[in-house]
Amino acid sequence: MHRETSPPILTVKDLTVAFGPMERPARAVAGLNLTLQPGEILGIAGESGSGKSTLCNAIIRTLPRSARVGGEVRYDGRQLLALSEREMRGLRGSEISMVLQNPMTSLDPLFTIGNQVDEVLRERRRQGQSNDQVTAIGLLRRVHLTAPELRLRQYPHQLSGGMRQRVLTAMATAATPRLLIADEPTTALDASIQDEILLLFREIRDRAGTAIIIVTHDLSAIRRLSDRIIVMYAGRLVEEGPTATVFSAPRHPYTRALLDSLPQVEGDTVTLKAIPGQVPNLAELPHGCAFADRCPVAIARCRTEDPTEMQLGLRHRAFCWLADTAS
Amino acid sequence: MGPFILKRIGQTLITLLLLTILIFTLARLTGDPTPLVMPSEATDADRTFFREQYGLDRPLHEQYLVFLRNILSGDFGVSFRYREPAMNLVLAAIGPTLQLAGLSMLLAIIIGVPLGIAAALRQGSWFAAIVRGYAGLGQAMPSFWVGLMLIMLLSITLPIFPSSGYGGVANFVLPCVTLAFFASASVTLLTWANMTEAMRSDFVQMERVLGIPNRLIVLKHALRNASLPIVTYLGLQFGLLLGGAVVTERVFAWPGVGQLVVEAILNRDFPVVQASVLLTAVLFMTVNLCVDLLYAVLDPRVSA
Amino acid sequence: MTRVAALNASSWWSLRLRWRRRTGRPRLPVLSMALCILLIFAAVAGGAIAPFAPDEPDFTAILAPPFWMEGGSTMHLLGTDQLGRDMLSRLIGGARVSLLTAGAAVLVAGTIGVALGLIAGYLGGLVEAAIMRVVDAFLALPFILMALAFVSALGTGIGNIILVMILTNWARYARLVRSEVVSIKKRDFVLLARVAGVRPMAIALRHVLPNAMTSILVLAVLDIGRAIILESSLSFLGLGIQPPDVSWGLALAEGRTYMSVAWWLTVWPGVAIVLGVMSFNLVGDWLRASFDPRGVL
Amino acid sequence: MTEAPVIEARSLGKTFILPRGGLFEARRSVIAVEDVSFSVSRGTTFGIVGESGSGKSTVAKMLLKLERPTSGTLWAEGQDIFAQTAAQERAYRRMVQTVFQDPYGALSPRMRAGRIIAEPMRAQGTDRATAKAKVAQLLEIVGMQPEAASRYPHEFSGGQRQRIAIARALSVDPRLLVLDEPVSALDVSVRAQVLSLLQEMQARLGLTYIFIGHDLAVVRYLSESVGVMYFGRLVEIGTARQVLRRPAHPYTQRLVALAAAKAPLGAARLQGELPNPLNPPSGCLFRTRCSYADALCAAKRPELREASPDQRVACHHHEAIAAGNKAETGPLLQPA
Repeated sequence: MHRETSPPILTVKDLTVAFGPMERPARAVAGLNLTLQPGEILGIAGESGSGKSTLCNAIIRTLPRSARVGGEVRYDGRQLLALSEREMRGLRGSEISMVLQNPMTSLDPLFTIGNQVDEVLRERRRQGQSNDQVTAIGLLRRVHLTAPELRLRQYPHQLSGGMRQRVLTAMATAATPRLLIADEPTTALDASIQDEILLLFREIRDRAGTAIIIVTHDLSAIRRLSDRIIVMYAGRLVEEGPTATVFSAPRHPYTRALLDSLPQVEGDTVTLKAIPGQVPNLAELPHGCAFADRCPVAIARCRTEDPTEMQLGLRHRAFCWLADTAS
Repeated sequence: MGPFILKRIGQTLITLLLLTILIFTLARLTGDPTPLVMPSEATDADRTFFREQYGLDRPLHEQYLVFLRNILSGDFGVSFRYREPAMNLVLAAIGPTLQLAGLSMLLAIIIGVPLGIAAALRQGSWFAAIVRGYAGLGQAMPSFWVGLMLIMLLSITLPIFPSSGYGGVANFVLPCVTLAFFASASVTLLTWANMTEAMRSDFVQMERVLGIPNRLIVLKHALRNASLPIVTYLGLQFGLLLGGAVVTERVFAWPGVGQLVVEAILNRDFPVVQASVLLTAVLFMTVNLCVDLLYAVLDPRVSA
Repeated sequence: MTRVAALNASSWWSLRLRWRRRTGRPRLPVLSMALCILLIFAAVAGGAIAPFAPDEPDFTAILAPPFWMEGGSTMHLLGTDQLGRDMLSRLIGGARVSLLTAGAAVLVAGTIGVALGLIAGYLGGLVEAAIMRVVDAFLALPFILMALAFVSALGTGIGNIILVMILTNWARYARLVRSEVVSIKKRDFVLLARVAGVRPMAIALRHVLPNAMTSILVLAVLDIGRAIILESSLSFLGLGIQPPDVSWGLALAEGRTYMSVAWWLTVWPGVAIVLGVMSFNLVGDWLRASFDPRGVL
Repeated sequence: MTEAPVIEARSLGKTFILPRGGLFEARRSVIAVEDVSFSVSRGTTFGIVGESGSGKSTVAKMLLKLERPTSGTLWAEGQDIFAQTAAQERAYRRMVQTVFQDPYGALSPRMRAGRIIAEPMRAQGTDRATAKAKVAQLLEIVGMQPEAASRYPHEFSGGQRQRIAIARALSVDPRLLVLDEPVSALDVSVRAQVLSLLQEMQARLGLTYIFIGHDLAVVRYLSESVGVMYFGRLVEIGTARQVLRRPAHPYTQRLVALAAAKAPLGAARLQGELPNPLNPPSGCLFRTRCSYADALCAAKRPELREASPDQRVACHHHEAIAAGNKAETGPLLQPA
């Protein structure tokens, strides 16, 4: 499914998002680079405060007005950060779309599902992104919602969380966007429903070649769905690579620690290793590597110099002074 | 929808019943009305006759039941002053009051809702600061003073509008503006607060990332959601307007319930006071009941 | 019960206020706080700072205009009324009555309302139903009319007016506290206190009340403004404070007759009411904004 | 000698009565918990697994006496906890404590950490000085600085708050801790910290745990025995080793397969969602989502019966499933 040779659909270059006072900014995203190929599924992993949601909102430009954004976000060659709000609105939903974390509150409680799906469809038709053949029922069928005719007449509160997330996904993909961003799309759902939603995302990619960015703290979701993974810590990218490679041979100590902190089952015993300490305050980051204070292998250099990118193989990189030595 | 409304109606009836007890107690607190009503030269026999006629010699709970039976049949007694059934006096006065309150309400909504929406969309701007100032003033200025200032400016210094009276269109201007100024302040702030909250909700964020035009997001989704608490509040606001009307009517010599009740209190005309208070309460509670009905229609979650 | 978002102070408003504090520019809350303190001072100090006694006539200066106008003098800065009484002194005297009635209404009514609301919300069941129906009955009338109903029974004068204000106000506190309690008592930390074996009374006082306190405090401060308006309205109607006591509303009513010749008799008391109400309202808004940065209580 | 179990549930049930739908409609009721029985012996952990709406939190609330069961009984050290005298109830409040899911809601925002931790002790009559000394000691045990006692909840991170909640729960030297999803709201790395802490506490103080969760790996980390709840009923119960490695109920099998981190997406599908609680299916509650369901499942509700020495299961067909479909489920949750 990957078109490695085609130009990337999304390039993020040196993206920085800062909040708070100028003198002591909190950089929720600091100098981040990434590329995304058409039809690729990219997983972004990180704990709360790692900046993964801020990154999504920076791409689709829905950050609060107090955020200061620097760098470049190129979608299909266009610098999104330079577009007017009006031009951006033309892209949202039709070319770049998004599914939010909380399906329970992401639908307007006062209108029927049919009304809200129709509203999106009308807008897509107006933009020439869709035609009369695409109907609300068809959209709901496509996301495997049971009894779609009935659902159209129902209100959001009459649907379960899983059903609502399907409806939202249907609305987000009404016009076959080329990039779909999913911010913690399964966090609020039960395990059995989570898998169904993840499968739906894969189906959308396979059918329409939509590139997908899925942001989650659930490592197993990323492992099973995405082609490539980015691990973020304190606003920085710490490791990037093909999913299988990163999960089997993580090279950044944070990635390793994160994987180790999941319960490991060996025979009859279950073990897990906790990471000591806690996530640093973004406004008071120490010099050097942000993870140094919690890192089991940190050396003196880690506390003085920001680690630079270390190429570790085909499309696998890590920001750690020891990435090529330790294992 | 059924159980919700039935419950509300039940609550309203109980509340009304309690209110009649309250009014009855208040009426008894004032003591024996006999000396007030009877001329000073009346004989003791006359006084006893009066007490017996009005049942004042019976135990309190019996008096209350009589009172309740009478008001249920619309009999609040005869005005001590006008020698007319109190009920008729109130019914005659309620029309002008409703006209005044209703028109002011309309005006307040026409001014307040758009101001509130616009301020919510321009948080932190100069425009929002000005709206805030307007609303702050409107809340702090007592309506009788606004009325007096308007009279001073627009009927004494510049004689444009009549300062008092009822009948012509011009008569409506000053009282309506007075009341609407006060009411529009709260409507503005309420719309502002609820629009701000609605604009922050997840579904608005979702509509944004779906590229839905701003106009639709604001006017269809955010406003409809914000309107639920606004509608509830407008019911209460109507009560405040009725209250404000009492004072405003006094300023502009408007022949409404407010004027009637103040005169009645000054003249210790208790049947009229009781009739005015109870009928206003019924009116107010009916309005709020209708608002709740409307709420159930607006919010599909209530009917489920 | 439907939720009505707070009337005032959006979060952006509060952010602006905070931002101004950092930049050290004069801010509305400081100004209004100062005005509140000034009012309270005027009310307490009263006669000591007023140039004249509020009811002391000066027959040499009847209907004297404010000092900057022709015929005015610096002896009576804001002019005098039809009996030659000094307007400034009357305003200071009025501040005392307004704040006394408003303060009593808020303190006593607040205490009664909070206690009943706490009981209703915490105990629930029949007790709650009974208290809340009584509360509804007291709120079934627009508050001025309710006050008038009480006045008609109790009569006028300062003592009765304070009583009337308490009777018309307590129910609002009860309703607020009850709804706060109902939501707070479902929160985890209250359940945990029950698990810890803390007695119901202690839970109500230690967990529920402190968490409801911010909204109570905000309501109380905003209520002072409302109470000032209520008292002055009653006095204006001739059903509140009676002469020889002074009150802003009463002064307004008395000055009304001379409106076409002596504007200061109606303007000054009005300005006093507006400033008084507004400063308490602003302090209330500011309290609300600082307790709840999201702007909705 | 057989010691009475620390806690024992006998056919525990809870039915919630809903408000009347209309004036003339009958009151509707929802069965949140039905016929749940288990017993937990000293120093062990019993895990309760289920999805949202399975009734597992209602069981926790009944254990904590925050809800009264509508049927069945709960026995703590041989005593019916819903037939206690006031003195007995106070003793029970000392014996059992809890940690909830939400680290933000669990601490009263207007109390300092020290007072929060001391509250259960003070409620049990410990004097101020003793309580204060104990708070310092408890903070150290959960890995925090003693200065933390004078700070307010909003000054702590989620993980720290959960440590404070644990310290508070431990303050009255309870013998039983009811842990209702204590790590679900935490980040992965913090979760590991809190889980290790809980395990350490159990080893050190000989505590008994009831651990409620939806993450099978986490439940397995702490639990010796485990019960799986579906729609208010226990569908499978036994040793964690057996139930989570060789599940016998089709529902448990699906859950276990879903939890296997290395299983490819879609390998185990659990279609459909929980049935409508107002209108539950006849017979076996899981039949609407079960691929083995037949007429018998619709006609008769299965009772728990022995599937192996360490395991009981409520399924009419578990023998057939075990015999015929081993390949499909297999030993899951195994490292590659």
